[in-house]
Amino acid sequence: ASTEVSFHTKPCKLHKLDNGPNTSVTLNREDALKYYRDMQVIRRMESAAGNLYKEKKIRGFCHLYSGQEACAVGMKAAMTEGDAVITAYRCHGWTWLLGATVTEVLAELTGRVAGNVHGKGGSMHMYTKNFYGGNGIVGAQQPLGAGVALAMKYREQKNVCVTLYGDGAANQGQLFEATNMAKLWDLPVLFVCENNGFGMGTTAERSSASTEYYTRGDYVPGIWVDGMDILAVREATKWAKEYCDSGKGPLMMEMATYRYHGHSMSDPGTSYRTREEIQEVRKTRDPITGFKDRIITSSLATEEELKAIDKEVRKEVDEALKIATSDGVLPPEALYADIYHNTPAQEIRGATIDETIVQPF
Amino acid sequence: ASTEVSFHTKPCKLHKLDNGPNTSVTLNREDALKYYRDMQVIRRMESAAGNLYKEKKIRGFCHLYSGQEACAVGMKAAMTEGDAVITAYRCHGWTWLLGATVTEVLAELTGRVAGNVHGKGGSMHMYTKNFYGGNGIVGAQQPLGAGVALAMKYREQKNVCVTLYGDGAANQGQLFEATNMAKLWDLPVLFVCENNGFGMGTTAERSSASTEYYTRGDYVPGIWVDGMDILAVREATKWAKEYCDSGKGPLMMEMATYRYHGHSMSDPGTSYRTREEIQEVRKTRDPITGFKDRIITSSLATEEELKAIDKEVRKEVDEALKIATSDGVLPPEALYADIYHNTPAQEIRGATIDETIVQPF
Amino acid sequence: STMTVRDALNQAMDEEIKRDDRVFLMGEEVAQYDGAYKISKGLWKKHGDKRVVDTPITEMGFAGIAVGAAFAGLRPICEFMTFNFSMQAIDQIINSAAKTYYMSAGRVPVPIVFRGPNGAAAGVAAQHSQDFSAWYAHCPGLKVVCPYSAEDAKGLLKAAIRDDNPVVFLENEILYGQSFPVGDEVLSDDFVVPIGKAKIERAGDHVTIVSYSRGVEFSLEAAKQLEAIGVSAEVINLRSLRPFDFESIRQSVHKTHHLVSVETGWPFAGIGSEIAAQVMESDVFDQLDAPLLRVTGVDVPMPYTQTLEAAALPTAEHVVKAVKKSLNIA
Amino acid sequence: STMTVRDALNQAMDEEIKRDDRVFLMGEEVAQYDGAYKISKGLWKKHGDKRVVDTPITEMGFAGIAVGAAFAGLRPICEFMTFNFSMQAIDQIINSAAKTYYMSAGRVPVPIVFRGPNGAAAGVAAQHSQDFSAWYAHCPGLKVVCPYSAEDAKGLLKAAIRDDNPVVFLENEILYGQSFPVGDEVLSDDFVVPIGKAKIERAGDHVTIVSYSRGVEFSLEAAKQLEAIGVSAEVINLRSLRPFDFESIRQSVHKTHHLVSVETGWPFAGIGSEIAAQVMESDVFDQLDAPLLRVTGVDVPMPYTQTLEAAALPTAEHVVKAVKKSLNIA
Ligand SMILES: Cc1ncc(C[n+]2csc(CCOP(=O)(O)OP(=O)(O)O)c2C)c(N)n1
Ligand SMILES: Cc1ncc(C[n+]2csc(CCOP(=O)(O)OP(=O)(O)O)c2C)c(N)n1
Ligand SMILES: [Mg+2]
Ligand SMILES: [Mg+2]
Repeated sequence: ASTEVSFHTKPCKLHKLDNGPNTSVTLNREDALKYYRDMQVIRRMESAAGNLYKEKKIRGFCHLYSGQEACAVGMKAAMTEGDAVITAYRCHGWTWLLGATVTEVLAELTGRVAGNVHGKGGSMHMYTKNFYGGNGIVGAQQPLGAGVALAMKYREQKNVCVTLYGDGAANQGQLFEATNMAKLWDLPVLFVCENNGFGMGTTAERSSASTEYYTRGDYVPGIWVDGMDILAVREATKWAKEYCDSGKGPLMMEMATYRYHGHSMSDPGTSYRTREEIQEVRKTRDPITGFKDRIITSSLATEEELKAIDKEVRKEVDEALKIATSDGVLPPEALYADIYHNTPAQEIRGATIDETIVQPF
Repeated sequence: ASTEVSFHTKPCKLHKLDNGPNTSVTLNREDALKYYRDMQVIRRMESAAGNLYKEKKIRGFCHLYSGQEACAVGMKAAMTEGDAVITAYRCHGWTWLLGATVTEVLAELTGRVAGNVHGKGGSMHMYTKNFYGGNGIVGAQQPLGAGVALAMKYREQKNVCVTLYGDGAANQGQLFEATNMAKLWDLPVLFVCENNGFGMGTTAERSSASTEYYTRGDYVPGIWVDGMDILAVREATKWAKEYCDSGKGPLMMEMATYRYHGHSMSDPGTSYRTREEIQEVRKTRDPITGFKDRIITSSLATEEELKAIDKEVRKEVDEALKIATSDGVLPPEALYADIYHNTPAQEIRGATIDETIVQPF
Repeated sequence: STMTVRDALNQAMDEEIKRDDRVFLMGEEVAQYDGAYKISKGLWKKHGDKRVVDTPITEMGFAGIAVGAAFAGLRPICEFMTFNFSMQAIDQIINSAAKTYYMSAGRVPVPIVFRGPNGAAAGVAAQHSQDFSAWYAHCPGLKVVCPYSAEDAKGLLKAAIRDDNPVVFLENEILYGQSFPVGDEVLSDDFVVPIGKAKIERAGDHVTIVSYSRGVEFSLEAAKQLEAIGVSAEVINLRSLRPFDFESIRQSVHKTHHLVSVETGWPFAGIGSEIAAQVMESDVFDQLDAPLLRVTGVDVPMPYTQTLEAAALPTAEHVVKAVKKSLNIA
Repeated sequence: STMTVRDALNQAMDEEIKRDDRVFLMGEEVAQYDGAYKISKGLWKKHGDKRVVDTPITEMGFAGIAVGAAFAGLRPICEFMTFNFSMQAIDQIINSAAKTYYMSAGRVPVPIVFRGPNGAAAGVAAQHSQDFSAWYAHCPGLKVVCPYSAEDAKGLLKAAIRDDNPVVFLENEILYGQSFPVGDEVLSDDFVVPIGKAKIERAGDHVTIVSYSRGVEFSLEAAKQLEAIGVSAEVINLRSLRPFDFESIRQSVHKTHHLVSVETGWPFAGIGSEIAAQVMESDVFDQLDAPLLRVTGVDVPMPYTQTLEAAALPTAEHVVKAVKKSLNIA
């Protein structure tokens, strides 16, 4: 087996930049296996979530990340200690990548105590150290991410805040406002548009007068990245981090990717695109299949090794599933907890005056 | 005396455009006198307002337009029947240009019945046919103006909505959102940034990561116009209207101009710029003095004729002043009126339950 | 016959778009996708791009555009996918829509409807479950309408669209799929329910239960349970919060002498609070044999997990309990 | 000695910025211009660019940035030039700041203060005169503080900055310039007034007048006028609306048996409404010899012209009138 191999990635398109990330990237065996595994965990975990939803064990919304794995895993691979991430509601994969277990993610979806936030947040609201959610309001995370970056600069950390949003969210005025301040103050923020082609049932073309999302920071430089190629993503993110570290302020990144499922599980996702389109992407551009082929062909790993990983991943997810469907739920008193931090117990009014309760903790 | 003369204007800077307005413009005598008069009325009216404020006859805010007259008068000169205007709180000049009398403007400032809205709106809230205010919330007028343009397109009118905002307001996310929709739907809206160099005490450079406001529609074409030259403004606006009329959708315009007074009358306006800077602009770039010189030099008008106009204008403003300081105020019942249109009289609660009143009209 | 609230809303818009060529619908996913909750199903196919307009996800912008269009004489129906997202646009609703008629001393009417689901749906957690009734009802210049049944939905939405003022029209996602019996008149394309009048959903003698939107469901359920124990409850469906029909409450309490308010929103400075104050400041106070009791949402952000979510919302049982307390029966 | 509210707020921020290097102030014109209302006068000169930050006019954006910085462990003071402009940012205040601690089951505290003048200033008309007390107080997850005097302003702002939760701090532009006597302890840089406790501004026996912010001024004026006719009024300054110190009201009414609420905001679902409801639902109800009466702003958008503006707001005379009605004296 090889230990390190070079690959070529699609070149990044550049906006207001003279040069961009390398198109020649190297990959070692250890990383190859790790990236493969990480993407598979997310894929499997999301499939499990989809099934739980169909079994009505997940309520409300359930936005799956399947198809977009290379974006998260590739960016994470380039992140360093102290870097932060914030995204919208499509957050399961990121929550796991930033330190939660599969059990914590799935149990959050089923609303159990073992969940990342014990069932209080559900699909859209999960958090870990340096991961600021899971935000349900389209666009709100854009200035929030810039704010996290402000804190980094304030503390003179050499870190970035990866601030993710979709092609639909890219039209939110908050992005324009946050970009302006990020540039005025040279905040170390990467504004990353995961362009999966649709905002719910609306194609990018119908929501955005310009779909060149990497240019939409206007005076802020940007790069377009093949978001289906984890190596392109990793390389671009490394480059972007260096850009920020050198004090140049924010950078826009567009990750060209695709979402396999409907917007949320209740959307069949086939009224605004054809089944064939989805199949075509799965066949020709799938981030996991593509990567698998590459690492096998280049002898970084064998089919068997990857199968072993698949098996391991399946087991991990299955075990998580068990807990996610059997664990208990928070006791009723928890309804009244977590309203205020470091505050003496308050009286909280219930549905009637007689159900008023002094906060339990 | 000449009857028509050609002048050269500073060329417009262009963004995403191959050609722009002519730099050679013609002016006839009639228009020359009218523009001069219009600019003088605004200048005098604003001076009167400034004095009323100092005499404490105007309350709250009072944002003067002095220095920016060429923008409004030049744009108005290019407008045609049915075109609409919306602006922010710096609206006295526009209100007058779009049909209100000087009396109506000044009496509104002093809160009298003769005021444009009988004292209900004050300095920031005046309206006439096709003039949608006078809006106190920075940026709110940007989508509102696009909405007026939507109505024009809906009704298949060949008109534009001139939507004005300042260099400070240019950073509002609402502009980004409105621009996107205006472009998606090809709305006939001119987004006009009156760049007077400051948003309150903040220079354009400190509020805006890019101060090239005519480019900040990104994918929407834009032109930079010398906003101190009424002929440049008129020509550019004519050209812009043709652009919209041809169905191409929105256009950004930046008018480079200057504000002589403080932001509002309570701001001395000298802590963030020098008195010399203001004097320098007054001496070298004043829109009225400049225009006056031009039309005298080119024999379109004589010094005496202009003096006669000045006198007439002074008289008009003085007479308006008289009414504005002597007219009555609305009766107390008016407090309860104008809440709902075409609605049966409602009970409106007063400061106590016993002052609850059935709406008088 | 019966009709769902969803169909009633759809019919109301369909008829009004047809009736008045100034009326159009705009919002996220309202056209080609038939609406996130399918309220506008079929309308785009039928009325086309001009009358049913998909917008980008930019609430402040498209609400502002809608208000501007209303300034200029159109009659937009501006859908928020849910009212939670109206917070991004609320400045345009309050400062531009609600205040302009007053500021302009009547020169600029603003005929516009802001509509969409309000309050808690199922399992959507804190950011997607807020109830904005009290906020909007607080503000003069708006009319605030809150339908419960299919009849309400159709008649009040048509009234709202025909109204020359900004109307905030608060629907409820959980009610969308519910069927209600409707009389033939409701099917007519001239069926309009006037804004500002409450409806006695059920007459009764012993206690007045006043509610709106989904609270009416709990109240009616409670009334049934109460009937079983010999308590005759009158249930008032407010239908609109501004104007507020206190007169209907007054008349009812003159008969029943007991009053319970029911809402799903947060208690503090809510609709029940306002009823309490109006009771205090009127002759209703002297008519009461027991103080008003409120049934409300619990004073916490909405949790996700089902048990806690259920515990965060009022139920018929709470209403029964409050009524019993008011009547001092075990 | 005496101190203006402006100086009190300035001192509070100055001291807290010095005390804790995570505290910083951001907002429009707060730095180089010394604040639109000069509340931050001298702070930029003294503490520099990092601690006192001028923002562009983009409320939603900078409020979001401030909240994000709080997520990440800083302690921002986010100034709105006036709270009217907080409507553009209110989604960030409610959905991002107020709900995150709950949604995250306590993982992400959000220590941030949103402050600025709230309610009517003089002559600024409808879009610049809204009072947001009831809106913010409606929402769990926030603390809502409303100082009246210089003592309040200093002690409560310091408490708010030190608080680990999102605090909405509602000032009043007309009070900024007013001087109040202050004890020496107020001048100390450790003077903190705990959030959640009301203050008896004036003890009395015959009637309880409960108010906050500028309403306290009218209430105290009224109390003086009432004294002249032999009525001894107790005036309660709420100081905070969430948490809400109903206990202080309860105790007072147990003594006085009469209650009047005073606020400058709109009446419908306001703070007075909530007091009415809490009275009804507690033993205070039985203590009352007359129903609660509200004194509020008039239920209209704010007009510009002076006479109407004055008529749109409550005065000491209204308070006197309400008290007399409550006590049934001519
Ligand atoms: C302010 C706001 N408006 C609307 C919604 C409803 N909504 C949730 S996700 C979504 C589509 C977002 O699309 P995009 O940004 O492309 O992200 P993707 O779902 O493709 O990841 C919409 C309209 C919301 N949550 N918040
Ligand atoms: C949303 C909002 N934020 C803040 C303000 C306060 N404010 C009024 S005018 C102004 C400055 C605007 O500057 P600019 O857009 O350049 O217009 P100019 O005053 O120069 O005409 C500010 C901050 C406001 N009215 N609305
Ligand atoms: Mg998308
Ligand atoms: Mg300016």
